[in-house]
Amino acid sequence: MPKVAIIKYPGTNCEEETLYAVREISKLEGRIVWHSDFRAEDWDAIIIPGGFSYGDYGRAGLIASWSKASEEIRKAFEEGVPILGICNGFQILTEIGILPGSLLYNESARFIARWVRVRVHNPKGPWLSFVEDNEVLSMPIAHAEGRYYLNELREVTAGPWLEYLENPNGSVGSIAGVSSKDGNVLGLMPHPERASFPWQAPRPFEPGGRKIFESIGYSLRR
Amino acid sequence: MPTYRVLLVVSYKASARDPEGETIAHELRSLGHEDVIKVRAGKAFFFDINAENKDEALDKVKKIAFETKLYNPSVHEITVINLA
Amino acid sequence: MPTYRVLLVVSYKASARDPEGETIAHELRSLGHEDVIKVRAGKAFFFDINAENKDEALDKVKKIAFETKLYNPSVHEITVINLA
Amino acid sequence: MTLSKYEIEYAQKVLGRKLSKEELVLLEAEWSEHCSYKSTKEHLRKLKTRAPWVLVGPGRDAGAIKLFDDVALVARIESHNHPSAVDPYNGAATGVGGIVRDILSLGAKPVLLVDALYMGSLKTKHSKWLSSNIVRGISDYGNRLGIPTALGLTWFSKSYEKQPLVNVACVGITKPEKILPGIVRPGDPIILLGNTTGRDGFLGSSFASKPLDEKDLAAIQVGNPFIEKLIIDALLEAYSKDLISHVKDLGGGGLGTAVVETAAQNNVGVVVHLDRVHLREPDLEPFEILGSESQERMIVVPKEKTKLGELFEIFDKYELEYSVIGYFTRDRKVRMYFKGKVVVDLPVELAVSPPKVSREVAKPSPKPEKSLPENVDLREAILKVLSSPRVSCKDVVYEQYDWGVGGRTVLPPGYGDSAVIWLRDGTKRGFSAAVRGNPRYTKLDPFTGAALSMAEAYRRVAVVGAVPLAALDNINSGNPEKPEQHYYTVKMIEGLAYASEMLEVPIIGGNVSLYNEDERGSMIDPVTSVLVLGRVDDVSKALSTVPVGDSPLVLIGETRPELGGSELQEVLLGEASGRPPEFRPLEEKKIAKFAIEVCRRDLAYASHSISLGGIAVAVSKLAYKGRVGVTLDISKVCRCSPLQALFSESQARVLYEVKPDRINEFLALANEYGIKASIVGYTTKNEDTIRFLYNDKEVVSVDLEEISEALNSLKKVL
Ligand SMILES: Nc1ncnc2c1ncn2[C@@H]1O[C@H](COP(=O)(O)OP(=O)(O)O)[C@@H](O)[C@H]1O
Ligand SMILES: [Mg+2]
Repeated sequence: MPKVAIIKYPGTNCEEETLYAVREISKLEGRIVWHSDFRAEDWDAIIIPGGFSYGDYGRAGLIASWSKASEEIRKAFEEGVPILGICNGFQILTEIGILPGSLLYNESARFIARWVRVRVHNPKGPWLSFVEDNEVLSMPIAHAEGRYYLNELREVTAGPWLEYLENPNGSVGSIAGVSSKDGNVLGLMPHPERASFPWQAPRPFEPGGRKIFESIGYSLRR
Repeated sequence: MPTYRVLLVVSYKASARDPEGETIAHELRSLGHEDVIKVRAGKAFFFDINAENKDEALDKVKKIAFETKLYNPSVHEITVINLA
Repeated sequence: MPTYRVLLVVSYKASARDPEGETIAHELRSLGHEDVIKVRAGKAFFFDINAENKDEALDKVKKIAFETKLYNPSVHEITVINLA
Repeated sequence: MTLSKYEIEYAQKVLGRKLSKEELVLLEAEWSEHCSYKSTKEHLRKLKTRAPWVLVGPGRDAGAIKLFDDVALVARIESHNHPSAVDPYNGAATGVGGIVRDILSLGAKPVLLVDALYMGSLKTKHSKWLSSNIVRGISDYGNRLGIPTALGLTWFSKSYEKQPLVNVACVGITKPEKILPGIVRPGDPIILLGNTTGRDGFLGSSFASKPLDEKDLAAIQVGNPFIEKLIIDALLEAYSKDLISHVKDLGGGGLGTAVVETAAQNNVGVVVHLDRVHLREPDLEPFEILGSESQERMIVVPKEKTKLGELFEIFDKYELEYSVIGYFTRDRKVRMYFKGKVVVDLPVELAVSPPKVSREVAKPSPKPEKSLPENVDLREAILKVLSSPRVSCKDVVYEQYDWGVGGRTVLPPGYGDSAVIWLRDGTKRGFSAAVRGNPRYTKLDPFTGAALSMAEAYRRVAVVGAVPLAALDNINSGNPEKPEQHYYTVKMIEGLAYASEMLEVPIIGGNVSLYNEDERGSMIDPVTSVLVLGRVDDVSKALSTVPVGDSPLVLIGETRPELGGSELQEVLLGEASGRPPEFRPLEEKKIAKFAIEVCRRDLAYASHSISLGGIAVAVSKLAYKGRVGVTLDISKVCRCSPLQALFSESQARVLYEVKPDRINEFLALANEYGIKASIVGYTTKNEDTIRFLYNDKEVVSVDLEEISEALNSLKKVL
């Protein structure tokens, strides 16, 4: 069975529910891997889950990007291994430089946790194979540093990207997630693993994250 | 080698906006502090660092900040000050 | 009245812990930056403020910081620096 | 120092010698109100604490119940009132840190954080500063731990202008057989794990045992959630490998209290080498090491000495510091050494048994109920009540909390009468938790007020479909040395005892916070926060507060003209008076049973337990949440005046949006349970007004937009 690594740094805190979704929905083998033990060659896909790696000190994702794991993640990236960064994982991917842009402090200067809706544009690649163009997914966000910033937006909007229907944090272009052109690497602030089972979504929301886990399961087993 | 204290401040470039500073300035003015023209917020790091002299201490902090990306040149600017 | 730039830094008192500074210093050292003896983190605010002169600008910022509770005197200390 | 001259003399008489400085520090902590409960112990005995499903009752760091045969729930509640008055950010943050470590002490994984906050009017700079920093402290600390803060309570009143109340609770899960029994044997080594010990927080526990005094600033400490998170992960990993037999949080009283209490519970002695403790400042003196309350530290006793290496490997992986500081002995003495010198040599028994204190109570004279003005404009009253900070939406607070981490949260804050947490174990099982407390009721009648805290939490747990199983209480009141203040403490305990007996819900833990006085020595409004926990068999059936529309609204329970202590009273008169609503345990029980059955059979779309602000608030919140129109006939609520019908805070009532095709079954079920059920109105999709009728005639209507504006008023001030 294809194997998914879920990388854990000191302070990572969404690894268990992410693993649960990988097993129950993607129907893949998943394992939580301590960042310093992570080796690129052992895995068919990589997820960097949410949390507060190194307490978010300095800046979210900064100190995690100093880890030796960064080189391995880059290696995997170059070999075309699918990579998903959720929340802090997205922040880490931008800090490593695998995804463009930066995630700045929310416009409200506060942590924000709430259900949101995002529209998926140009879906492509293993994480979005079950999602249709312009499809709207609901998922919760929970972050302090989620205000996406990039000078030249066309760089990301040409490929797959996610747009908040109601911008909660002041992101430029209401960007909730961006991707590599081929969709192999996806980074997003909303939490798909918290929106994967019907009872996780209060009325009137739907468990929109489920499709991402279904997609990767399908893509890897194919 | 003696130890020097260097202050490094990381703040957002104007292009990236600084909502926190804007909010504070706005609040201060509405509290009656009308002399406050503008506020920019940022993160400060006091470094106690070993170096041969003051200038070297400053340079070392700048170099560390750049190499470790304590600031991200595409969104942040830095202010570095020798304190002692 | 001319406008001055004053930097206000709010950090924990030396007797208190500073988890952010301690973590950063520790990680920087383990990256090989062994000259870093200590880091203390804080919040920085650049004020552009109208005042008669430099000293008054500094005093005004101090007063505002205290009155509007930009820091908590029982745990924080402030550093105020005239920049221009 | 809070140790009295009499207490010092008593100890010296028992010992036949003078106390050393270190012994004084140890007794200062142990005999403080915070650790010894000397003013309340005899009263707390009245609480019902037993039931067949209770695994651990009061007395340990946390209580535990059997939720399912293979799942135990561990819980604890605690206050951090005094530290939060001086440094609201760190005071609240370290409160969260402490409560989480208590859950770890029983070997459980923390899965839910709860905060009950009672804060100032928000009309002064100071109370705004306190409130926003308390919330930020909980947010910054709790969020970093990966434990969802998915439940809470936020109250505002000028009584808390300078002395806020910060009650925090944590719930954890484990297997019943995995609960650490708290047993240590002579010869077992003691490992101190976590943060370095420093001067910060020296004797904070005795600081909590006297009135607020600005000079006490030395006790302030800064929380380090990052270390706490590493401790959580390291301990859970060690538990899963069965490497640990006992763990205890270093809370109030620090190292001294933690080892002495463990020794006392096990009838053994203890030897500690204070010079082996890993320190923050090298020059700490032994009495400081002993009494430091530096955060994020725990003592750990390994299961097998031969596996110490494996345990240390885990601590090293997380880069946690630790030191082996001593061991337990047979001789029931606590002995501490510093650089070879004995600095403490006391019988354990003496250390945990302060001399008895006698506390008087005096009943204050009741204030008569003030009458409401005549000709109150209904529309104005509704909007005023909805925009009261106590009633309006708390999303500015809970959106700063990561309520969803763990993926277990089924009803997030703002979506249900209580939090519902899924076990995420391959089944749909879970638990529910609700926390309530009403200072207005308690001030008018502490007995009823405390009982109603429990009744409301009990009802809210049942309304989402959970079977209430256990409760925890946090008593916040004044100076026990003042009889007219101590009266409230004693009466609140009696009210709790009565409620737990009548509702048949055991109390598995609690906390008493005394000396909550302002700088002039007057007591804050006393209040008891009660957390009730319940079992959920199928989380997918949990009932939310979000209606669907085009369905009947049914009021369950009896509405009486009970406006004493109500929100309406406070909003219109600026002050509450008279008697709070009656506690009616038999009605509460029937309604709880009914509510559970409603969920099991899936008869309703949405529900809201009626409390603060009466049916006017409940119906407005439902409409707001579901963005549906509502028509409500006031004359069907009760045979009283419209004002009473709308704003009475009669307890034991729930408002339901019933599935239209199940209405007959719903009414028949109510009938079967002997409960009053009245169809009082209906919801309408795609409409945006609430219309209030009286005998089919419209008396007032309010637009959803106005409702929404009123309910969002807290955002403008916090
Ligand atoms: N301090 C808090 N922390 C977390 N959640 C809170 C807090 N205060 C209130 N809440 C949540 O806000 C929601 C509304 O609470 P409340 O104001 O008591 O109104 P209601 O009676 O409608 O439940 C509940 O879900 C509650 O758990
Ligand atoms: Mg504790």
